[in-house]
Amino acid sequence: MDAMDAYRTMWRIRLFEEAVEDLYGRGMMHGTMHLSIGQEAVPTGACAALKDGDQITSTHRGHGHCIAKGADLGRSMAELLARDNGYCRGRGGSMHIADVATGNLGANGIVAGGPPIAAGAALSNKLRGTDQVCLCFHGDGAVGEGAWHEAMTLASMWNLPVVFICENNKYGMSMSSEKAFKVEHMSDKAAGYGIPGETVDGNDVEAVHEAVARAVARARAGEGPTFIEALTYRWRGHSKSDKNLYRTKEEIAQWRADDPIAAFAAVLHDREEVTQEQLNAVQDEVRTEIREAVRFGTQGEEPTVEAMMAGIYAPSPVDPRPLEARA
Amino acid sequence: MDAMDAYRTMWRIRLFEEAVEDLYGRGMMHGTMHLSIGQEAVPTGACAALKDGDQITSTHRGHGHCIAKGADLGRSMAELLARDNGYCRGRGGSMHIADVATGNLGANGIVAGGPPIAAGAALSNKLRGTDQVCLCFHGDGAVGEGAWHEAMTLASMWNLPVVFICENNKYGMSMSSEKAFKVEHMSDKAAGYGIPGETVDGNDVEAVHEAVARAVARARAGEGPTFIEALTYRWRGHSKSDKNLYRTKEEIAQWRADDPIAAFAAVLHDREEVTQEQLNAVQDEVRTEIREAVRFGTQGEEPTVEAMMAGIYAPSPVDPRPLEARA
Amino acid sequence: MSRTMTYAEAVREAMATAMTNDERVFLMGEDVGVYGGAFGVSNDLYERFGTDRVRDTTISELGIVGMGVGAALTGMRPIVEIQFSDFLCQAMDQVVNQAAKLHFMVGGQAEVPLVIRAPGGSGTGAAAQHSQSLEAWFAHVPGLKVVMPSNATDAGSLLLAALDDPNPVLVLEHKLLYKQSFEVPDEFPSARLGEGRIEREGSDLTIVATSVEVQRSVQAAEQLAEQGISAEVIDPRTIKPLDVPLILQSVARTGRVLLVQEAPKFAGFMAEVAATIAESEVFGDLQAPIRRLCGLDTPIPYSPTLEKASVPQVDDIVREAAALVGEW
Amino acid sequence: MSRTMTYAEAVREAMATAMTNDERVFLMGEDVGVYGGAFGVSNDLYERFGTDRVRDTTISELGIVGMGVGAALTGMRPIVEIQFSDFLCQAMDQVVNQAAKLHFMVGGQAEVPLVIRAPGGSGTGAAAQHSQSLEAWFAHVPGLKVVMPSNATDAGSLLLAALDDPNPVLVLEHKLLYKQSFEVPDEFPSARLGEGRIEREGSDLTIVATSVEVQRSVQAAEQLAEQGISAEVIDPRTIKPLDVPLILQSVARTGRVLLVQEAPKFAGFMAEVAATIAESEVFGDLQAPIRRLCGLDTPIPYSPTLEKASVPQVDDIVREAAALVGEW
Ligand SMILES: Cc1ncc(C[n+]2csc(CCOP(=O)(O)OP(=O)(O)O)c2C)c(N)n1
Ligand SMILES: Cc1ncc(C[n+]2csc(CCOP(=O)(O)OP(=O)(O)O)c2C)c(N)n1
Ligand SMILES: [Mg+2]
Ligand SMILES: [Mg+2]
Repeated sequence: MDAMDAYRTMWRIRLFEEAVEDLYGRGMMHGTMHLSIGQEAVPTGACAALKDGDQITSTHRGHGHCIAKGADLGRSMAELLARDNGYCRGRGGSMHIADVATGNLGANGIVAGGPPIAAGAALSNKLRGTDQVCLCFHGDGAVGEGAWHEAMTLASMWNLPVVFICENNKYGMSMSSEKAFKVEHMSDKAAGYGIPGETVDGNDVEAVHEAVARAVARARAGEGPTFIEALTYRWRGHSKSDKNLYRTKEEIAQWRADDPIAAFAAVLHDREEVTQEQLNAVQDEVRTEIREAVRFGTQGEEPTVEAMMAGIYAPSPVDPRPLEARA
Repeated sequence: MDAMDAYRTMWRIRLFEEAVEDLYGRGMMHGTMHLSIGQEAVPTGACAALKDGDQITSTHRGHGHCIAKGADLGRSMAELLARDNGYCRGRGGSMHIADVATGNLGANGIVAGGPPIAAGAALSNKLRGTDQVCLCFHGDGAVGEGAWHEAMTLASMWNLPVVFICENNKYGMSMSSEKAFKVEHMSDKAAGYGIPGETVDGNDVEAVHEAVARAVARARAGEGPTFIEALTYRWRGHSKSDKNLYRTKEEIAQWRADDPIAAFAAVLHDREEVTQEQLNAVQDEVRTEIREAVRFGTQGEEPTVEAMMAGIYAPSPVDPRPLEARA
Repeated sequence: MSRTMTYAEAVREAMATAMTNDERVFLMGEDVGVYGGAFGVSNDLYERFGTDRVRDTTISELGIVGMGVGAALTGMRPIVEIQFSDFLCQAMDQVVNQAAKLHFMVGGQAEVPLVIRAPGGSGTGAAAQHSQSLEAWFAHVPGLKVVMPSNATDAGSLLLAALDDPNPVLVLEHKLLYKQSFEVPDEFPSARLGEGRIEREGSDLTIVATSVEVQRSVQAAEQLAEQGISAEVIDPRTIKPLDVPLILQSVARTGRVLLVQEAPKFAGFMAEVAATIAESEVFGDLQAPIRRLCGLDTPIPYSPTLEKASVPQVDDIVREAAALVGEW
Repeated sequence: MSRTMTYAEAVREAMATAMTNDERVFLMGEDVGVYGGAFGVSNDLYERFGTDRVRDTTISELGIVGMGVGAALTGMRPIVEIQFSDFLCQAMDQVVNQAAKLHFMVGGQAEVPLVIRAPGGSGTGAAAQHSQSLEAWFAHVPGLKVVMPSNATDAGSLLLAALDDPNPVLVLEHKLLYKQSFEVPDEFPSARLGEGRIEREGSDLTIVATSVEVQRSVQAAEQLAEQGISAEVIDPRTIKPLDVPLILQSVARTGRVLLVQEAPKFAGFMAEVAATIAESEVFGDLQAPIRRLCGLDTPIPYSPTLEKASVPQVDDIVREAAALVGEW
């Protein structure tokens, strides 16, 4: 992992989401919003363990995964602004951003919608005889879904090249994962599927990276799936409707003090001897990128109903013929 | 557990199913057929740990559960014969036999259809403040379903009075559970839900009984669910369509040699000093009961379409009024 | 006497009333407790009734509907909230194969008095997986009843009626209505599942509409009145059982019918209404072909412009109704 | 040249052809390997193509359809077999919220060439959870295509067409047809999804029927011919997209239409066909009300007598058709 790249990625995520929050606040974006501010280290460290051609599946809280996997900020922002130059031409929005060409198989509005798809991509990798690996991001809450269980079961049975990364931010909406799942660590669940499980500090980008890199290497070597739990925290509410009644101000403050970006900046400064100026420069450059992305987005065209209606089905090689044309 | 009662129950199940097999063979019964011959010790030992008012949920392979929970043989046989005097008035058949009055909440044609319902009955027991316990029978194959996982998760979170009994007969249809689930014992999965798991010899009716009795006591004491794996074997094919290609003749022969009824007869004879005559008498009495059940069934009326159509909804306290009668 | 309350408040009040009057009633769902529900419907109920009766669950729709079935079978009257009706997809087995069929399959030995509440509909920018109107599926399932309240009074009355019914009832609420205020009588009038209502009387054509399209149709009818067209608006309130006599009587009178739903047209619920009319004795009274005005046959898009264009708005109803009356 | 084969054999041959010609095609499902599938459809395919391409899964319908989606997204052409179409309930999220919508939601960046095969229908004594005809649900989902082969040739041709399509296609086979033998041409003729067929020509009324009801309708037409009534029978073959022109053209010609399906009537697929006719330009050509003959609005019962009475049989079709022609 290139440390400065990772640092830049974390800022891209943070500032992208701050811009999104601002645009929503000013009524320039609509719909719902799930921000991952505070969780940047997980997608950053995890995606840095992938190589070109590897895939990810993402979640409703997916901006970070998307950016870490290399999505274009402008097309992402344009999508959130519901423009025709967005990744999904304004049809998908935040919960459906995908960049299939680069292996980002998509965010998902459905909790645990991704794990079976990730397992399927991994099966495809295996059948096609490539060494691609699929990385499946999901939340702690997703572990309650049957879909997650079925994906884990099938992936383990077939020893598929997939890595499940549980971003444990302590809550599925308001449900405490500690109360919901009677295990000390979510990673304790891996044993029930006969696969390795590991818990890492999800606010330590290097720790995430190392764990995921090991898991990806295992997967690439044909040794099957791994389940990684990354402990982190979302600073913002679940979405706009959240009044934060299920957690304390103190808890939030405590986790905010453990800012993954600041922590990594300190590491870079103290260990790698990166100067404060260099660090600031990254932040400034990213700020410019984000401003540019917003401009790209706001300048996009409105999508049209005609194009939308033409985009429900992929074109078939043969279409039904008019009655006259039939034998 | 009254040993002679248990012995009788096992014979009831065995001979009931042999009669069913015979009736099918002679074209007197239709539909599909899932026999549990060879597995009699599990429902017998398990249900003997229950008291009146306790509930069970059952499966597609449910004759044994049903009989062990105390169902009337005549009404059961009548149901399989699709008669109006059957438990379900000919509407349900083998896969839907229930005896709700005695707490048998029903067989289920859906693999893992039962576990969420069992958890719900257990929640109801808790909310109503009774000391009832619900016993949930399911197969090894059912563990692959998301429904099973969700039921386990919710039951464990809420510490509900439910006991999950996995009848591990080594296969879900043709899928080997050893190959499907990468754990040494299915009961190893319990830890992932933070509940106790135990594996017992499912062909030893006393071992099953003891394990289930402990679990029922835990549940009654408010200590939550237990997962019990009972190792057993189905002698017959999955259903009529089964050509037994996924298992060897030797394996079948070996398990048939471990006949749970014969084994228990030996225990009764050697330890309890029950004479061979007494044992034979039980078998003879049950044979008479079964003959009587078949007679009861074959003498039942054909169900009518009118009654069926009147039976889709339970009667509402208020019905829509004709137009004239409205304000 | 009447008062003003939102649709969400009406649902909440009906749940509170039911829980107060009947200790068998309880509520279970994702974030229905301290969070108050994704749309604030349950709000403070957990404080009033405690966490035993207002239960936060894991994200496990199949599991919680199944638990509702088990609890209903054994003497309780559960209300299960599904956060978005789209997630009924997760729970289909328990809704369709279990809840709906159990009474039948066991020959009447058991009842499943389970109420499932789930908000449907578009209009909030929630895109394709959070905006569907899936009522047609459930209307096709023998053993279920399906309710679609279009205003706060009905949201209360129909929920209470659903809780009084010994059968599984799916209550499809609408996200856009939750925050809307309505005039509501002091007590929710008692309702009967299967009785529709003439929302507005008229003589030139009959508009049958469901859920959020009812008020759009009424607004359209007001504009049509200015053009000299008198539109009758019918709200079936429950789509299963459907109040066929009410619809046929109106169509016999007006001779023209426009069917309005938010869901995509193809194989939607209004197809059933159209077919029922087309095969009935009022067929001969029709002075124009039956007309449906439905959502476009598309997943709901994210863009607000596209989203709005995807489902019938007031202007669309006015245009179609006018064309229908002008026709033939 | 032609030959005789069963419907199940036709499905198997089409799968074998596709797997031989296209290495991206593979089959996955419960017991599709050594067991040969619950209905013997895949039989020896695992021996011919190996366990990599004929994959036995755990009992996890949601998981395996989801894996099909993931594999389809990344360059494969999976066939997922669901043992009974009733178990699509378990997989609805992946079918409806994922497979059907993905191409749309990502703005066309991806395709989901996934084929799901599932047998529906009653007649085997399998009771309420193993006998449903759920096509109406899927017809209502934008983004899906839905195929219902009514004979062995179509079972082969339409499956191959489905595998050539870049969209998710649900193939609803019928349990009762599997073992039935048909005359089949040496090669499956190429088919287009969305083209129906006139199964039998006639002039007094049009019968539109799906799946197993097609042959029942043809048999009924033969009996009707003896009574001097000439019935045209149309098999839409794909219900989504639906061949509307074919149906309307026939109805315009005959002036009478009987719609026959096995599924319960209320909100079933034939409601859409009825509505389409009722709102079309052929409305004025109708000489009698549209008539539907459908399954009773009941879960499928176990008793063979009740089961048979629950869905349209040949005699029922004859009776309804004769009444329709006698009417007005
Ligand atoms: C099937 C389904 N059920 C419920 C929801 C509503 N929902 C969206 S996000 C969420 C919480 C998810 O929690 P978690 O998996 O921990 O992810 P986090 O939001 O914490 O990132 C819920 C309940 C949904 N989108 N899909
Ligand atoms: C949801 C669902 N999927 C598939 C089936 C078909 N099926 C019926 S029984 C069975 C095997 C069940 O295996 P297991 O749970 O081990 O029970 P056993 O038959 O061994 O008693 C299968 C696949 C079903 N009935 N329901
Ligand atoms: Mg979380
Ligand atoms: Mg088994």
